Amino acid sequence: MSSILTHSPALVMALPLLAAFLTPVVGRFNRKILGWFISVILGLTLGITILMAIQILTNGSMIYVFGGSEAGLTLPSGYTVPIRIIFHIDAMGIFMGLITAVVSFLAAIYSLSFMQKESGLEKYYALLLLLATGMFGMEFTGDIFNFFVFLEIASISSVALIAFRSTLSGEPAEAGYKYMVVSSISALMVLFAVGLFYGQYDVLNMATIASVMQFTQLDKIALILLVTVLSMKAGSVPMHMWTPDAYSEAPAAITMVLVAASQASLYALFRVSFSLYNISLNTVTIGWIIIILGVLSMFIGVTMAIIQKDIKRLMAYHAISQTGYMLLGVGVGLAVLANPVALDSFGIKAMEGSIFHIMNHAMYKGLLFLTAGALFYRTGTRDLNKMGGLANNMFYTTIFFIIGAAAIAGIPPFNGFASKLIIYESVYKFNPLLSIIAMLVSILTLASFVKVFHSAFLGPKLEQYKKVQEVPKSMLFAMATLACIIVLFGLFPDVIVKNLVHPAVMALINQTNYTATILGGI
Amino acid sequence: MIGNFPYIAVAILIGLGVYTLIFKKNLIKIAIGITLIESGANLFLITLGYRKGAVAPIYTQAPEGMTMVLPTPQALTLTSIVIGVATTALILSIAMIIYKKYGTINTDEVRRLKE
Amino acid sequence: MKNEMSRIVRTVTTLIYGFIIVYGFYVIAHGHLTPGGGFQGGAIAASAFALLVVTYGDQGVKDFLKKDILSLVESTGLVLFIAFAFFGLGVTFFYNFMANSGGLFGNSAIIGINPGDLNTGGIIPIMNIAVGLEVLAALGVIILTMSVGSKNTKKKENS
Amino acid sequence: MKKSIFAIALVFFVAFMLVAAFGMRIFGEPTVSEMDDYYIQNAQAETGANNVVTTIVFDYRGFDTLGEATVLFTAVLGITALFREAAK
Repeated sequence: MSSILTHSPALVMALPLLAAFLTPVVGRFNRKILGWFISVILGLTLGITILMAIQILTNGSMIYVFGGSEAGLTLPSGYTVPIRIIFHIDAMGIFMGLITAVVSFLAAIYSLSFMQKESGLEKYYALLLLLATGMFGMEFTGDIFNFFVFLEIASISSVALIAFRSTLSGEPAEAGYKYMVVSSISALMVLFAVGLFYGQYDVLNMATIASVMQFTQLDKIALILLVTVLSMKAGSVPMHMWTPDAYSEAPAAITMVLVAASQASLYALFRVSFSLYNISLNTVTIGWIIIILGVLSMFIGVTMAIIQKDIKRLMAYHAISQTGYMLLGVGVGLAVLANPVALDSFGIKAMEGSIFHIMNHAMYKGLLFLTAGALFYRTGTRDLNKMGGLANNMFYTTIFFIIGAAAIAGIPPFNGFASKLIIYESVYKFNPLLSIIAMLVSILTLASFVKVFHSAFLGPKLEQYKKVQEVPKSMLFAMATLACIIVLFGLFPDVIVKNLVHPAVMALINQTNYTATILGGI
Repeated sequence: MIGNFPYIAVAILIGLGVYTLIFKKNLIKIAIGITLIESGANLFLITLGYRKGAVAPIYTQAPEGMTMVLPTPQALTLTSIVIGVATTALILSIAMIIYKKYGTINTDEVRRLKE
Repeated sequence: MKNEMSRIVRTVTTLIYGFIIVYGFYVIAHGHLTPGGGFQGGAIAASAFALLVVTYGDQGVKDFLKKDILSLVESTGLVLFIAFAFFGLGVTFFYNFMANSGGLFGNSAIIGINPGDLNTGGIIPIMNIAVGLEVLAALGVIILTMSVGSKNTKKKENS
Repeated sequence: MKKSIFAIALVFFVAFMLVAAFGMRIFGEPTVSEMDDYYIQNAQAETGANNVVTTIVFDYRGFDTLGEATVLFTAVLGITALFREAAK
């Protein structure tokens, strides 16, 4: 048991990779068990991730040296610089890892019946596994070049999955093209930043760079490059054009995983600004830049969403506006990082709210996209004007939609409310105007989802949807688990915040602890 | 000034790549722009690893008494070149699919997803 | 429009494509001694496939380069690569357990400049071969798929 | 209008790159090279291979190469998925 735990970072990465390599071979023999084989593998990965989470939350962050003579030996004898690739998983990394594991497992279950009629299934499942591996790699790695490689794996597999349905019509190919251009530029700029760090400090490990950095002119350029490029990948406003196309053209289960993938780049943005640079740079300006990005994302996301008529594009714009909440919370935390008094009074609270919001957003946005997929699965259309009166014959999907819509709008018993409340309180202390804007956006979100609920579910039973019946069990199971998680987090938010979110925030804030685990306190 | 000529070449290459990316309308030209940026980034990585008057870091029949070049950038550039191949192959095949479905690869006509 | 090349090109290709593949495998096999390795050698061998596809068109090459065999070779290369990474799991993932261990590829090299002994390098030569196979087959599949794909896009144009 | 915004952004970006170019150390004189000296001195002893770059690619940073072979595998999957014939 303990040997599985020490090697768990490698297993979490290697298991889905091995399965992905075997999928084309397994798929050729018999297609039926393929879906189940993938779901079992992702279930195992989820299990290992939960094991790691318990281990990390009990006794500190976990290190794994790839190819080293011993899992924990980071520095070769007599050298102050690590020479191998080191996985450095702290509370924040495993927090994101849990989201990725849950979301990819449920996507595999959901696609068991959702993708039944599609051809080329083994390619779809292999790409889903590779997307999950890419996201795990981005969240767990402690090495910036390794982060670039896994960012590239996640981008290419999500492009291939977005363009998966391009055999039928041209739009998925165009959405895939747009996303490919965006992720190529961002990956190459990350590579340029890696070159800047390597050129000056001849080291690739993030903790070592953080301890050795002298904030020269080049480091500021690398910071600006990384912040712009990673917020572009996370879908914040000035560069959000790819999000609506990518989210609406991808199959529903993949859109859910894509939401978690853009949150992985958001995590990378936090990792760069907190663990790599921390108090050294004037955090006020960077904090305010992220706050402005957040407020813009919130506002433009929701105003664009109200005028949409395609259900998935509407939800995609809401995803942008919800990313704005996360940016707002962490921006406030970053802005006050320098003065400890403000940090303790509301800075940590704001960051807790926004990081908790990342988990909640992944859950209820995933549920909403799955319900949209269920509607598409039965009615074959995503256009709200054509839908109507589906509540009578798709009972469970309606219930799940109500839970998801209530959670996104921040209605009390659900998890959206819990994290938004923390953000409102703490941001109000920092600057009342920001939290008023946040509340206004939340009301607009509620308004647009009431419109969706009315046009898709209520109203008379339309004749062409007479024979529509409920979606198959595997899709219902995926949606039901998400709904339970949402309700569970909504009822006991403080349990989750105390022993899952708070350690994550602490892991982000104190950089000395981050560097000490690798360099042994040098 | 002479010391950082290679980096100026990198800046020009990346600038050209970004220029083609922003101003060109043809999908294939945008793919070429991305390859330009990619070669600029690779050139930047490789030029970081040079040591004046040093030899390739291979011990088989190496010349006597010579210092060796930094090996890590070569490993990093090898990885990023293969990634470049993969991204370019994928972008070009998506452009082919778009041409197959829309009959044109000019971004103005392809813009179906307007709103 | 017969898209095959002229007679000169075809005879030259039939002569040299074997040597290109052999040279590619030489670069793969000697990856840990001479400059090169899995990726470079695989790319050289895949250039022989590209040469064949260009001269004979993807229909003419159909019997020699079958796509499902190539994807099988690709999967075996990758599984071989990750299997040897798993074998090191006794110590850590990707641990070079065969280096300086006397067995296959186990001799320890003479430190400093030496003529190069093929039987050194632990798991590095095996991984070189695995990655060489993978890159060879992957680029082969890409060349074949894109050449087939680009052909019927022309039909769409005049329909 | 859009063209001029892009033009300004491009000029700003190239200026950005040139500042980075002039700020970087002189070509050919690496200021710090501790990690690479470790590779040059110890690669032969630890792995037995002569080509130091291949030892880095496959042994010291082997996980990068696994990730990168996966990138190629993903690209092949993506392309074959794009060009597959539609479901019957």
